[in-house]
Amino acid sequence: MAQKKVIALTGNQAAAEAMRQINFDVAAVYPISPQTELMGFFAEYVANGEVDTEMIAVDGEHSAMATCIGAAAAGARTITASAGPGIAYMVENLYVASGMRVPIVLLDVNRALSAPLSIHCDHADSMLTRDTGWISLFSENAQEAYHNIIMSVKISEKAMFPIIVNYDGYIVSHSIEDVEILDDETVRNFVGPSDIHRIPYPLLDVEKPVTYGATAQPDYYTECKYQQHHDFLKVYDIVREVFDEFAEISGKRYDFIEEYQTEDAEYIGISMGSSFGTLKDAVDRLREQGRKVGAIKIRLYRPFPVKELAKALSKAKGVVVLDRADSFDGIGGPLFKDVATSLLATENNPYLHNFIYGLGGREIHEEEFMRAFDRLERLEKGVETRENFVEYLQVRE
Amino acid sequence: MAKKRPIALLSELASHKETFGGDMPLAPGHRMCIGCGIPPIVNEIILAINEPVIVSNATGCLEVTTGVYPVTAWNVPWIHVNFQSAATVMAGVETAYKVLKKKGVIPEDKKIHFVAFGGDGGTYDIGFQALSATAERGHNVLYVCYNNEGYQNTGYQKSSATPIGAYTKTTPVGKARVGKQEPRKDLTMIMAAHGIPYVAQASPHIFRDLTKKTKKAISMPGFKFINVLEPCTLSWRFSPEDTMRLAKLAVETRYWPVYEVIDGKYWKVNIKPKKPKPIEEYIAAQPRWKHVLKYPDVLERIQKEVDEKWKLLLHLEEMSKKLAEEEGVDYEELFKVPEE
Amino acid sequence: MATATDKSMREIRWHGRGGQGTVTAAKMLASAAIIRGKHGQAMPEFGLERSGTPVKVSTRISDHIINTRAPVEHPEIVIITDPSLMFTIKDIIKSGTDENTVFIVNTNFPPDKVRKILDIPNNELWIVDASKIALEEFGRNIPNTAVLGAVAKATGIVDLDSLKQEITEAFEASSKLRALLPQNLKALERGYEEVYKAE
Amino acid sequence: MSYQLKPWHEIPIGSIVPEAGSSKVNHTGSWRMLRPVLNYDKCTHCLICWIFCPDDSIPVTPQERFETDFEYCKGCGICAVECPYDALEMVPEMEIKLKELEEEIG
Repeated sequence: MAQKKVIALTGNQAAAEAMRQINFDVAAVYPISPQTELMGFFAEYVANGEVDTEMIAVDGEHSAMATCIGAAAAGARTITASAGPGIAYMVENLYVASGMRVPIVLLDVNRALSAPLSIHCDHADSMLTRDTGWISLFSENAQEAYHNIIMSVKISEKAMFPIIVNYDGYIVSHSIEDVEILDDETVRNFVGPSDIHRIPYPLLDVEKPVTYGATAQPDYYTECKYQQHHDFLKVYDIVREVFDEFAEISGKRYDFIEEYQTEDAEYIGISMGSSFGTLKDAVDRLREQGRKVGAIKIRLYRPFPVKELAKALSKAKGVVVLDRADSFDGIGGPLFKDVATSLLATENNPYLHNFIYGLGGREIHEEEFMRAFDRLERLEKGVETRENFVEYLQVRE
Repeated sequence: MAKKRPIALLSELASHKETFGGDMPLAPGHRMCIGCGIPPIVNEIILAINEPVIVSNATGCLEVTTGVYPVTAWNVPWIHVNFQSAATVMAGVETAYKVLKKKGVIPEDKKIHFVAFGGDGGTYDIGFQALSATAERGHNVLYVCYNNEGYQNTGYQKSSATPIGAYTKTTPVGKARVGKQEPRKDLTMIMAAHGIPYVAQASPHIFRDLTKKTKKAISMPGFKFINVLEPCTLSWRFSPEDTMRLAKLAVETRYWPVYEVIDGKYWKVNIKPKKPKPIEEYIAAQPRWKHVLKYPDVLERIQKEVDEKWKLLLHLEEMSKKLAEEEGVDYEELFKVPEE
Repeated sequence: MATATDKSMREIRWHGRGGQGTVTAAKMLASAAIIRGKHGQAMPEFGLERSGTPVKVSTRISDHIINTRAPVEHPEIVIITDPSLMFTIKDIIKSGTDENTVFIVNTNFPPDKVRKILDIPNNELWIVDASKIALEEFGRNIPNTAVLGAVAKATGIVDLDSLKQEITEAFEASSKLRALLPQNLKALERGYEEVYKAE
Repeated sequence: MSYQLKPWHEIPIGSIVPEAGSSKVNHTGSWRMLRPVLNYDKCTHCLICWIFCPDDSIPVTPQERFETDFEYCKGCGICAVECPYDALEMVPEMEIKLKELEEEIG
């Protein structure tokens, strides 16, 4: 077991610490709040020679991802980070990275999208990445962000897919909390050393010239995409494997989802990211009132934990999905649709409701989540009615 | 039978071909148009480099016709990400090389060169931001623009490299407007203004010049840029056999001066046609453009642009010589290719 | 204020101005508690601040893991690091407080004036002239370390030694701040000594 | 197209092409309408045609040029235009094909 110590860190500091310990080969950086500070911390490590990383201050997020693809295809261990509009700007290249099957770590310090402009947290940016073929992990706090980044390197390289680690802008990125840090050697042994042959076709192996990014005509495009689809489904096992390996060095065992008081719960709330702690507090308060409620957090967002979620919801009467982004489509938030789809494979048919909350950094209190449970229960019991699956939890009338 | 007289430089380039299993760097079987000028540019450049080369490519003619799944024409490691990123992708590869050398993953004595190719659309327009930034950061990359003065891969739309009066699908010739209204952007000058170690203009027809410029470029650390005119048989609408003839005529009419710039401050015009051919001859050979012969005002604008640019270049050359003298620098020595 | 589910929870809210180190002080308070094995959290509420705009920070300290990420609504302790805020954002400062809320104010005003401005006739009130201390010790109005000393004395949430340790580590880690460490340790101590409880 | 279409599980991951120069399976000679016919008596093996050939269809050694590779030659005619010794002539492919046919039939 590793040496561990507890120190006070912000989410961005914890992420920078993970980056330092991993000692990435290449980091492409471009400033955008609330991610900027992270790369500032990391730049200090570079400036002080505490890492070997070559940091490239590129001209924008589109170039950041293009640079990462070049570096990763060359054979280097590569990372970049962004937020909100920056993620939107790099989306074209996210598809290129996953199609080329290059391992890259992208930190998404979650931020809302314009307009109106907001530098604050919601998950709209991450929802742009959900169909890009990247693995995606959500972090509740700085501790999980730190752990997720360390695990992400290994997951990404084993799966040969790029990976996104999400943590909430400001709420996690700029808040200080107690974080348990592993020692450098343990982390470095866990991720393994740099080597271009970590990937099957490194560009830098000039003796074996390969072509990356060919054009595929209709006779091949489908086969290329089917292979990507097939291999992405293998990611579940790889993530589980890495979670297990990580438990051995850290003593912390993670799963695709985290269940809280769901054993006998009739009504279950589902959220991702930093609001889950608040949701757990809401559950505690309702439990004090004798209500049978529980909560589930989605940690592995892509590929979506369909089976695990269906099992966890198999006894529920009602489920309220708490989305930190809207889809503006009359059906519900992105997470709501994921949850609803997961339930297609289950015997029971719980009542589903969807609330949008926390947009553009709107703070969320346990009382508001308690209200979401109340509404769910009354809808399920037929005491109240609704016009849509989706409602806003916090809006001034 | 005629006596065997191989040109020494071509003989030397031909011997380098063995590195690629006897083929050119760009193997046959690619789907370029009949008579395309791009493959000779690529081959002249890569054959001029006697060490391993990794290539990145912007989306465009060269890219869509050479790496068509499941086969590739490339005999060197090659990567294409998208339209605007050829420079920055290569920056990523080059940085990976640098850091992995530092970490001992790549042997210290392993020398690799990094070349990016983009058309004028991917270089002058959509890729300009990434190009400029990569130049500013000084990555050890040679960027080559094969400039066919328009978006040929999408069927000939105007780019900022398209000259005044030229027909394109987005600048047609009509009653109200005669082709493109604005003069072409001078990207070579803009790149020189970056103050990077080496910037040049070249023509594939003058292979001595282009291969020499390539050798010069790769001998200097940092970002280098070569702008190569590439007459496009398809969109300029001349017969495929005339590609190199037009590449030559562009230089002879001073429409495409071939010159080089060191550190953004020492300029040298490499070829000075003693009796420059009239621009009309060059224009008349291109159905995309020859309608301007009927419009004296447009023709005059074209000639004026060509003459003024030529004069400016000569002045810059003179000024450079004086500057070198003042600084005690050997002007001629600056442009020589160091021994390998 | 201890919450419904965690009796050991201490909830603090800071009001200051951008550029005066309020966010840093709030983080240092949480860090100092973490050094002593407690759980801590400090969450700034960021607007599009530039220097001078009002800043609000929540700090929580507990024996147990802190779940909530909501800002502190009902603070047990309110710390005001810039006295002018008492006039400009009194409603924000007072929101969620009651007669049991403890106020710690950086000001050179006498207590009765502060009570009157904030309309807190019976609350526990501590006063420290932290700006004066800062100006005397290092010539700039960055009162955060002196305020931290006052908080340690007034609340007992953290001990002075933990704060000293935290400040030392934080300042030594920064090439920019290293030279100012002795002055700031002095300010911390003076804040602790000079803060007084109003009648 | 002269390659076998492979099933999805036999293609390298990431749509990467690991066989350099594999485009040689495409015999682009089928595009040709005109054929460069070389007059060996005039050819000096200067190699100018080779450097300008867009389709790598002129086999050379550092000293010598050989017969055009008609598997790939698209018949652009650049070699004929650029040859300083007029050693190449572009002849319609159909004429040659017809002549060959006549010779075969007799």
